[in-house]
Amino acid sequence: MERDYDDIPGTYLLDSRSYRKGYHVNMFLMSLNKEVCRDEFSKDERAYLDTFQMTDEQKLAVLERRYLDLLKLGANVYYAFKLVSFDRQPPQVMYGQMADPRLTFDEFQQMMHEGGRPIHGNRSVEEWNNG
Amino acid sequence: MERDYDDIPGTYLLDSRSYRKGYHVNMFLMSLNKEVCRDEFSKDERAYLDTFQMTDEQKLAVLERRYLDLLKLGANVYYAFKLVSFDRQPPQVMYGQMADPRLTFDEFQQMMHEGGRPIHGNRSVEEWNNG
Amino acid sequence: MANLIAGMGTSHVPGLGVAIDNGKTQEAYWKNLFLGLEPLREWHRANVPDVNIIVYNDHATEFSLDSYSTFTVGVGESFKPADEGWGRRQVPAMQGHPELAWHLIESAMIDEFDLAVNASMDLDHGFTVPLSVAYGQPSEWPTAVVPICINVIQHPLPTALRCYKFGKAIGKAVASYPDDITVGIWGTGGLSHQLGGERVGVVNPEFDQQFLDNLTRDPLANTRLSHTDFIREAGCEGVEMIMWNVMRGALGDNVTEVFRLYHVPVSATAYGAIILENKKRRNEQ
Amino acid sequence: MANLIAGMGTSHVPGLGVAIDNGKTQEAYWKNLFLGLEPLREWHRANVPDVNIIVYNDHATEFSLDSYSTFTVGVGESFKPADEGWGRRQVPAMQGHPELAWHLIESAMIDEFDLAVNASMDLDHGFTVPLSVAYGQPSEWPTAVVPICINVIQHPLPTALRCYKFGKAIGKAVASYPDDITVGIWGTGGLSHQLGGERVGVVNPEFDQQFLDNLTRDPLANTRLSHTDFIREAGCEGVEMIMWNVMRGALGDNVTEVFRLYHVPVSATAYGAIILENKKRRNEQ
Ligand SMILES: [Fe+3]
Ligand SMILES: [Fe+3]
Repeated sequence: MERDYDDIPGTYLLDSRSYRKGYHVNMFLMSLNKEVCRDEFSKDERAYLDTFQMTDEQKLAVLERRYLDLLKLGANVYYAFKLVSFDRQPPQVMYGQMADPRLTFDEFQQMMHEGGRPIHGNRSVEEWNNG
Repeated sequence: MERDYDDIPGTYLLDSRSYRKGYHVNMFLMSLNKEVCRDEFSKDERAYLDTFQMTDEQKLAVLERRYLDLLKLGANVYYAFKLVSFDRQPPQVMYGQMADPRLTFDEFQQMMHEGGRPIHGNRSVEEWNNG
Repeated sequence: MANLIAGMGTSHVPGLGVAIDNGKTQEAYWKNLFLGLEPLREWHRANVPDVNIIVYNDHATEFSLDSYSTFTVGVGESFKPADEGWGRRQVPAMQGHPELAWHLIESAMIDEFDLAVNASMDLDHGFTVPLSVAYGQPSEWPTAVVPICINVIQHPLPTALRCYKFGKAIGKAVASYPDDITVGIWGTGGLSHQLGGERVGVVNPEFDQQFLDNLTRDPLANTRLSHTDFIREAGCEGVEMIMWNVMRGALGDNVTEVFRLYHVPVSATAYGAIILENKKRRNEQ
Repeated sequence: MANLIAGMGTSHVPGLGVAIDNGKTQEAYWKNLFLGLEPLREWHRANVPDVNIIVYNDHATEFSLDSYSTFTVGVGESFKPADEGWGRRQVPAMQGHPELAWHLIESAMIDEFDLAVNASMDLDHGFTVPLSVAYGQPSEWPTAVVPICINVIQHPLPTALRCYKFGKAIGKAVASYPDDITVGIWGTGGLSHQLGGERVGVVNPEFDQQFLDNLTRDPLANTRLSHTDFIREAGCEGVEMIMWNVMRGALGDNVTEVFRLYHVPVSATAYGAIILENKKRRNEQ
């Protein structure tokens, strides 16, 4: 079913569609709140992932830390942070990786220092296509 | 704080007052939903109870299966059922024990067969005192 | 457009499940009750919707003092019978209907109902006993379900009126569901019962029958009862009847009562059941 | 009678907590922001209520897809900082105020808010960062708290109007609380931010400043925004601003803005803070 926010570009929110698609990957990410699960995951990432009913595509995206793909496969960004924290990385690494075009840590910091990504031109897919 | 149901006789409901008074005893009772906890409790009832922050009075009432006292000490009847089930007893044993005057299993069944406890005379403490 | 065909109210006393599971329904204690339930089961054989929305309450099984929501809608793909203290009841798993559940949540949230969403809740006797009452012992249940758990244990509870209004919101959501499916709605729990305290075993047939009469003829009368009215008149756990208001609210203003049973005792309670067909549906036929 | 003295809005970006915990507030990245926050901290030093009602959201910490409620009120005696994936934040435990929490629940349920009650939830940065912003690094927090968790992550969310109305119900509950205590209310989260997707890093100062202006001058304007308005204009996570509507709704119709700060960037977000004193209180002095 279509939603009135579907034309907002580059935006992935947790609704009933992504909820169902991303249920197991999000529950995996959620488990990293627990130290005992983080320990399991450190020992053997693949083996730990195999205890969740995730698709292979989702597992690979986790293993390869492809964050944008994770969102496309149903993960929510607040859940995805758990993986960034697990890696002891600053979130800007994830932000830069997801940005289009991609940005390094410094480039992302620079964009934010200059006031962030401007809203003008970023409100709708139509604006993007005409941009 | 008084409530408008405080004058209903022989009735113990779960509200903010009993919630706070009975929090730990109810959480103990709730734990009996889990087989692993039932096993622990079977092995050594007292030792298992000591893992909960219950008062001694509450622990004794559990050990001695004094159900009416349990309600007076903050337990809710739906939680108390877990203990009855643990003992593999029919609920009528608990019902009869709580009734005033006390009823045996057969007496309780008999009262119910005759239509249950009549509402007349049982609506308020005042009716009880005048009964 | 989904079509809400009818509503059922039924008590959900655990003993009923025990009697069915252990083949005791022909024993002296149960015989008359199950004889009385035959027309209800007959109706269910002739009227199997695609989905039943089942309004029930959890009895210190899945939800506890630690975390209790007023209205919880189950969006799981399927649901297991719960371990309530004596192992899981040996009945089939319940297939969910996430599409309808989410549609209902999205619709009712816009109507200012503040719902909880749950994907993993096990379902206790409050849910599984009504299924057995209606469908007996099939190898799998004939319909998908949307479980709606109402807090009727831990005060403050939703008011009787709030429950009725929630039912209205459910009815509206069903009517706007895009797929052409048939839906039933069940309210469970009640009638008179008090399970704890010195007054244990209270039964008030006049109150119960009036409540049943009102369901058909004057549903708003049942929304004017306070929790204290229910507790005083029908016992501490009699307040479960507010769940029948959700069922009634979901139906149209005009209903036809096609079944009623009132029987004392089942365990420490008064057993009641009712089936209300949506009038609109009759006219359409 | 309890007295609601004021409301605060503040973003709750985790980076702020990291900067405070690690003594980085005088570093180049943070210096101007914390200089700007000095008057806010000054106000808090002079205005310590008995209890703060803190409206926040959980970030996949305590609540997950398995079980999510719209409005959850914490009735615990105390609350721990949560492990969000890197161990518990080293800040003092938060003392609850179960009496006020239960009073609020009992009052708002009668007003048809369908609340969830929770005694054991750990509190994540959404809750602990605002405490650090206001009170720095004390050995214990100067006030008790009533945590109110709002679902602003898992759609459908409560509408901006529903949040404002919930605030009204909270204000009414505080006004009818029998004890003579002082109370503050905080809305947290926001302002512009989008943390995921190709559009990550969106900031819309015009929208944010208009939202802040409306809080003081025309709070109902902020209740007419749809979730899609927030998401489109202020980023996917900018929708957290609806929590500020709860804070604003709890205050009276007339408020005095005594502090405002708007600063870009904090991490990937626009930081905003505001303090609104209830006019009634000023007149009484
Ligand atoms: Fe029940
Ligand atoms: Fe947040």
